[in-house]
Amino acid sequence: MLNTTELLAIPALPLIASLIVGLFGWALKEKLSHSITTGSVIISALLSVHIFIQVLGGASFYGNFWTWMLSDTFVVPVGMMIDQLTAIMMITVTIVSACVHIYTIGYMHGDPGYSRFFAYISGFTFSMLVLVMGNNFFTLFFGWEAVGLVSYLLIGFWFKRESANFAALKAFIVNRIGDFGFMVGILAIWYYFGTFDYREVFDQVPALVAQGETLHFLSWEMSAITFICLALFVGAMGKSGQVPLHVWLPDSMEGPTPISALIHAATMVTAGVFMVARCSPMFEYSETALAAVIIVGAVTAWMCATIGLVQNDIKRVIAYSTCSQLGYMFVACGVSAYSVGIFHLMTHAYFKALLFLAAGSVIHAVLAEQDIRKMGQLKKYMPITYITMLIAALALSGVPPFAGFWSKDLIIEAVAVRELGWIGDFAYFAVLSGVFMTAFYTFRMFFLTFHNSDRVPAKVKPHLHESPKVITIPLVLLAIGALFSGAWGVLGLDIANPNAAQNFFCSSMFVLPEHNPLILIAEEGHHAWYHFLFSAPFWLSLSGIGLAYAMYLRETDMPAKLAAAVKPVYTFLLNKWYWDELYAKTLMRPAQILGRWLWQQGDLAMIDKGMIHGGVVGSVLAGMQRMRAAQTGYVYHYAFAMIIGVFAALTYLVLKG
Amino acid sequence: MTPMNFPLPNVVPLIPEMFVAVMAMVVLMWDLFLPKERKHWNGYLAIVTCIVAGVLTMNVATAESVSAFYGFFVLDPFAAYAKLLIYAGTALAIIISLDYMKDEFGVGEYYTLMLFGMLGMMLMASAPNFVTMYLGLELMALCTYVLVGFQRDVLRSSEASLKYFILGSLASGILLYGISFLYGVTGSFDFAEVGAGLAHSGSGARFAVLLGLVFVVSGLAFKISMAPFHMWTPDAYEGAPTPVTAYMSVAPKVAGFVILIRVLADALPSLQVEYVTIFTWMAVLTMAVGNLAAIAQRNIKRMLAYSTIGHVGFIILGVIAGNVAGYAGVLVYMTVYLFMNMGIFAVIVLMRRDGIQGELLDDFAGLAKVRPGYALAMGLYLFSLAGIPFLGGFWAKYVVFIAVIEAGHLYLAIIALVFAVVGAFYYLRVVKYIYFDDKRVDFNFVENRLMQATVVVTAIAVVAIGIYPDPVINICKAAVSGII
Amino acid sequence: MMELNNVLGFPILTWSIFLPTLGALFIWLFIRNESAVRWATLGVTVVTFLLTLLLWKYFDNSTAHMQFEEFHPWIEAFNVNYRLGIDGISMPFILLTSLLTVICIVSAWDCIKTRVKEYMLAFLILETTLIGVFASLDAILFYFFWEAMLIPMFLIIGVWGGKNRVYATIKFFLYTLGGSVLMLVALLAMYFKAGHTFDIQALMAYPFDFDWQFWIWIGFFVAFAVKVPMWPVHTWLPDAHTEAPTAGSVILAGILLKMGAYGFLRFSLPICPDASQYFVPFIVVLSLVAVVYISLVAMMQTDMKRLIAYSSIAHMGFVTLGTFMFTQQALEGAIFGMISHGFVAAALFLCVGVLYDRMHTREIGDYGGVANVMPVFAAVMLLFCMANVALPGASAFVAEIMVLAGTFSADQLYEMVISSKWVAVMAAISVVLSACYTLWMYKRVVMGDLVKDKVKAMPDMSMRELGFFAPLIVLVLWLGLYPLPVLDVIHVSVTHLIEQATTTKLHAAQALAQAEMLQHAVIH
Amino acid sequence: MVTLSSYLAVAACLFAIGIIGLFLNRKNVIIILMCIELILLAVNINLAAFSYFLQNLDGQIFIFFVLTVAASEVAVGLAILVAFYRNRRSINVDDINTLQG
Repeated sequence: MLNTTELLAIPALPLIASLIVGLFGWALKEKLSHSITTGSVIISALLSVHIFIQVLGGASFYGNFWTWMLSDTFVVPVGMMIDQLTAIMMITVTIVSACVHIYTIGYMHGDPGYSRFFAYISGFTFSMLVLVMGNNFFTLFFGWEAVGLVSYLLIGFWFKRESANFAALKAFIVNRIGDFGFMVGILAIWYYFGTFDYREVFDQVPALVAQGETLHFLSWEMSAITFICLALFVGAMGKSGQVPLHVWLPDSMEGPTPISALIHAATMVTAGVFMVARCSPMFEYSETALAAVIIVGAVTAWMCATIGLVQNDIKRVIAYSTCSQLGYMFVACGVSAYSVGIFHLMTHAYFKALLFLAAGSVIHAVLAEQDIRKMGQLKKYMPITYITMLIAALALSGVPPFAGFWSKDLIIEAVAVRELGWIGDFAYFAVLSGVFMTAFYTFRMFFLTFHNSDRVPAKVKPHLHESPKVITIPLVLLAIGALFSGAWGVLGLDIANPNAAQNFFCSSMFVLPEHNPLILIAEEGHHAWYHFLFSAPFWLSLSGIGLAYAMYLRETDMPAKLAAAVKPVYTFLLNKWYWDELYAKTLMRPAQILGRWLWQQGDLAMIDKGMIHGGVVGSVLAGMQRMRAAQTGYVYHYAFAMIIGVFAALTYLVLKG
Repeated sequence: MTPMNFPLPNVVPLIPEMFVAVMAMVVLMWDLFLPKERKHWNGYLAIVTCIVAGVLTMNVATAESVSAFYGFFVLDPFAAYAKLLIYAGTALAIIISLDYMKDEFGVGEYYTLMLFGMLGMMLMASAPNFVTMYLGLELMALCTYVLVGFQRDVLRSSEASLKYFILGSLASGILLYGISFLYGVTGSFDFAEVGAGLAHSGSGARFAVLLGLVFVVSGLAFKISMAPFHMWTPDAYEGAPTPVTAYMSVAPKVAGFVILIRVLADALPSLQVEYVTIFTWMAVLTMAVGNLAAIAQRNIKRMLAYSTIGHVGFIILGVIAGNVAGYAGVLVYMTVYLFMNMGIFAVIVLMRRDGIQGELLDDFAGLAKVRPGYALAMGLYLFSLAGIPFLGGFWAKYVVFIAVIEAGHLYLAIIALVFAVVGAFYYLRVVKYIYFDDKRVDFNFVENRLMQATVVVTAIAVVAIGIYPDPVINICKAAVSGII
Repeated sequence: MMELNNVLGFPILTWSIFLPTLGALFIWLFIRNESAVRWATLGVTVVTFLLTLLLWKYFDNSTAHMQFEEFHPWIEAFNVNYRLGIDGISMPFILLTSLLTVICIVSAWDCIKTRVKEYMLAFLILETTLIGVFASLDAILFYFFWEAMLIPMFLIIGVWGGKNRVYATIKFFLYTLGGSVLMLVALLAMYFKAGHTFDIQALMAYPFDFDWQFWIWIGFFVAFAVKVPMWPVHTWLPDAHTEAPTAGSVILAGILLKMGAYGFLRFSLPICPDASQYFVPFIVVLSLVAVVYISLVAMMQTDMKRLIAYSSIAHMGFVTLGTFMFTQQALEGAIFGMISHGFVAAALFLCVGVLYDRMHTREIGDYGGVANVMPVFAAVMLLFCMANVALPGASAFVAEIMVLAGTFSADQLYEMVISSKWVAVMAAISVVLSACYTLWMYKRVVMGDLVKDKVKAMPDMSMRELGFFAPLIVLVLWLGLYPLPVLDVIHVSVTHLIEQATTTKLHAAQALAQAEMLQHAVIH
Repeated sequence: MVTLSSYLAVAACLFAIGIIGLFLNRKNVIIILMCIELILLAVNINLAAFSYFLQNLDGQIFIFFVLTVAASEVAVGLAILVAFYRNRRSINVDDINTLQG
């Protein structure tokens, strides 16, 4: 068993730091603010590593701390579960977070919201840790929403910028759409299993599947487990920026760059993958859900890669790359290679955070310019940034022996070995072509930034310099991760090993034997170290890099020509497949029009004017007019009314008998 | 030859009536000897008369029903309680008059007429037969005709009076015509005997009976302003001097309801099905007329006239119910109504200024800022009239509604409640003027301690009855228990 | 004849109810100075709050019986009695009322400049009526307080309200009055049917046959639906909220709306269980309309208060949905939702009030970039906006998820046209919609650059303002993270209520009818 | 032998004439007063007839009350009329219309 206090300290430290800095930030000096938060997160990271080492040794933890909600059978505890999956997430989160904290000290220096920013990112670290460390779906959901909140706050960090505010709102609402699914999933879990606890739920899954529980909606029928998995997956799609809920992720780049690195690349957006992996005992029993995961992942991986090809904003390129890589992770989960998905998550966290932080370093240097067309030849000004970014780019492109290679290669192989019909074929095509595109756009961005011609505006020129140590140290730290985490995963943790006893992950994720791609890979003997030489991805990524080299370093007029030649396609990609416009036209505008219509026509016209003023008040007023009109003031009319009254009554009674 | 038996009639139950009659004449005589600036002493004398009459009534009344003058007069708890209400109504109206009538010509006659009118109502309340009823009714009516037209130089006052007179006479004629048929069928004017006679009347007399019923009921309905016999009410209320309006709005209604209940319960019980049918229609019509037409009014007196009509529509539910709770409900309602209405009129008169008389709703605008006390009292009266709880008006409605539901007329209760909501609107509108609006014209209040005390007392009564209505309800129940 | 069933040995409910009135009388008669009036009012409300805290302290969570009962004959002629008592369902509302009144008084401290004394008196009277509603165990007493509440509220909106206050307040008054008269008819009708009693517990126990239940239920429904308010009788609420002074909106949203749902819990469900079951689809449809339709309408509002008012309607849609699901979670969620909404909506209205006090406009378009000059306010408002969106950690989440859970599992109990699972799914759309309208408003008001001169001059919140937000912040978070103390209070009573609401009265009614027929036959 | 119904018929006719005259007449208020007298006369005839045929004196006694009251009524009525005439300078029925609505 692990030490409870130590476990509690890991999320608690950032929380306390965040609260202190958040509530009293106005009174704290910059130095104190960042010392408190950064210090606490570093301690958290160290503790996480300690925990991880213990977990490597076979330790685990499972326990509840208190009851959050309770109503009859609706029991919501707050508890922790530490296993391999959690442990690897913990170190990833805390280490990246610690690097980002340090980086932020330099990056945000002098910003009026300095301590606020630190409060947010510490708070984020806490939330993310809750998300990964919880032992039930509610704790997961709590962290899930909390990270969403912090993400909202951080995207809108520069709240003076209209675009940032809009992006924040968009991110929150799109995430809420995902949360809607997640919530429904949780409800269904409670309904069918009567508990939220991971272990208890997972233990009951086979029984539920055996019962053949189904759900009906009008004439449509699906099995309960599929419903649950799909609903949960909707949540994952929202958080992890999968098509069609990916639109918020590129826009979230409005936030400060450290945030893009921490939240929108390394940690939060991968929560969806984590969730699917965590729920592997459920997904495994639903072919439909797995197919949905593969399709969504593959579509995202491919589509976002195509968009990334033409973007000019350095952060947006990386953002689309993030979407695309998340797609890879989902594809991995979809083909039941959960451990590989998580492995890619981890490597991706390091190299993508590095990529972002390096990009941030560049942006910092060129005075907040993000357009890669206005950069170039920065290599000579910022060597450390250049080298670290190169490492990250190679890792992302999947060039051995960098981290990305190990994980991405495994994913592609896993897709390749599973016999999944057209879905499998499509996924394989998507991930393979994705590799090529990834390599191309990464190096397009890289070459345009650091090589190519010098297009930096003259007034920015004097400011060009290498970033201070506080920024470069995290880059170097992450570069180590980007270099070695892949190899460490395959060679150290033995992630590709189908044998549960040796594979680091196998006891924390459940895979049906007939689904397990690792077994197939092992059978085909693909795990030999030189194997990559005989596989497509390696060559595809090299050719991608080569093409980028050719187009942006050799034939520099080619990109323009090419763009002109396939203008419709180019425009289509440049406009991100018109997703935003589609949503604006089909969802936002109609919702607004409908809302206004319901208000004006429904509430004001129909209910107020029609029913209340027209109907009730109108008839009252009409009656009033009639009554007034009867009161003519002429005495003979009055007398007549009396006589009529008398005779009417008499007639009535006589006729009635 | 047997010796002539000539016992002295039992005059004890009539002592209050006699006292009032005497005092009315005393006021008239005393007036001749009073200097002009002390004419209002007449008013004090009249108030004292009412109070003493009340004390006398309480002393002579017993729990039993006492009959006198060979069955031409009856004093039972029902009559006694009604008389107390009548005294209270008259006394409050006189208090309201004190300042208002100060400068009018012939003040002495004014109080005399009020007392005689009150005497008429007292007779009505105690009438066990049609003759007494008719005399009381005419005495009351003739006095009120004159009172309405008391401001002889004001056109609308004399016009109101004329209208009231013409229609009132017509109503009397209708009533008498009906009485004549009931007499024809049963050979008696005594309620109980008529009741017994009708119960045994053959089918051949059916038409005459129905004729009598309808005409009698119509004649009485006129007095309590039920639609369609209500049309004199707004005009008479508006034209009459405000204290007279106050006087007319409560006391004659009490007398009217009492006599109506007596006639229905004693003389026409065998025709209950028929009269309930008529009253049901008339009640609905009355509620509609009163509550709807009131919305349009800008003159508060006219509005209160319609409001009275509306309330009559509610009160009549108690009559329709025809059970103890219903009749008690009528008394409870009248009791509460007495306080609410008299209070409002007191405030209206207090606001009287040179030329303008606090009659238009606009005159009330911003009252709350100038005189929060009056505003509070007005608010209480108005909410009470609207039937909102913790005020007496709620229980008044409650009692008649529960009675009518008990009698099985649930739909009537629902209709009535709907009209109660409509009615709430125009009371709220007055509250709006008082509380929400800003002052539009300058206020120039009459400072009269007695009237201010009236306001305070009525307001407290409205709240007190609202919070603890039990005594009033119990007394009223006890009062009516004898007549069923 | 006073009967007490009370561990405390003194009539605490009576004191809680009438202490504010006594205070009002005292202030009315003896205090002239405006600031003394303020302090005295605050004192009275605080003491009342402390008194109601005793209720919580001595409340027995383990029983569904009424506690702190008091009995005194009131109107013997109609068997109307002064009968008080609380159970787990009503107790939280009494605390909510007494707390929010304190906050209202503080919030109105400087904002109300005209007729301060009358304002304070109105609030004290209002508190009496509100606590009275929740403590009454006699139907007529309930109705008495229920209607009496209209008078102070009418004045509060009408005298201290905004531009269009007269229309709003009269609309509010007539709507509510119109709704509740039918309840009175239903009560009176039941009185005769159930053997001349207005005792709510006796009425709960009396076996009404289905026809009776049907009509009684409708009578109640009209009254409660107007108060909740449910679509389509909700249109008074946006107007009333918009025009009311801040504290008026707070009370309106915080407590008045709850009276309607409380009425469902106290009357409709236990007295007419069969009719309630019968009407479930109807309520479900109206609730879903409230959630979806009203949320869309809320999104398009340009007036902050109106937006929050619509959001209140949408949230109350959740409450009504939960109320009629007859599951432990849904009902507890509904009750908890009311409490939570009491704090959250109140706080949001207070937020608007803070802005209104500075700029005297409620139009969203007149603001923008408030965060630049009022960072503390921005943080506070963000917290409550997020609570309104029902983010976990805020009390609203607990309520919402419990209602959804209860709804999701409700079809274990009975068949419906479509499974209650899908009802829950549709209701969950509010997760998205509430975020849309709340955060869009937040974005337009608080975020953005400073461009408007008027906004630039706005000072941040004062300590007084922070002072009345502080308890709300604490409560919203506390109830969001650790709702058990409140849920514990509710549990047993809700279980009892469900038992009442799901036990059909029809068999007993039939037996009773047969017995009566038999008796009839014997007599003749 | 004149039957009861004959008397009643005569009374009814008088009553009807009185009523109809009351609201058909748009000219003179005096005529209204006369109509009212007619109505009361009809009542008296009724009472007298019933009294005779029922062999009951009560009716005839009542007639005296009615007559007395009618007399005073006319007196009051004329007085009011005079007051009205002084204000309005007309006794035209159509002119009694300032109060309405």
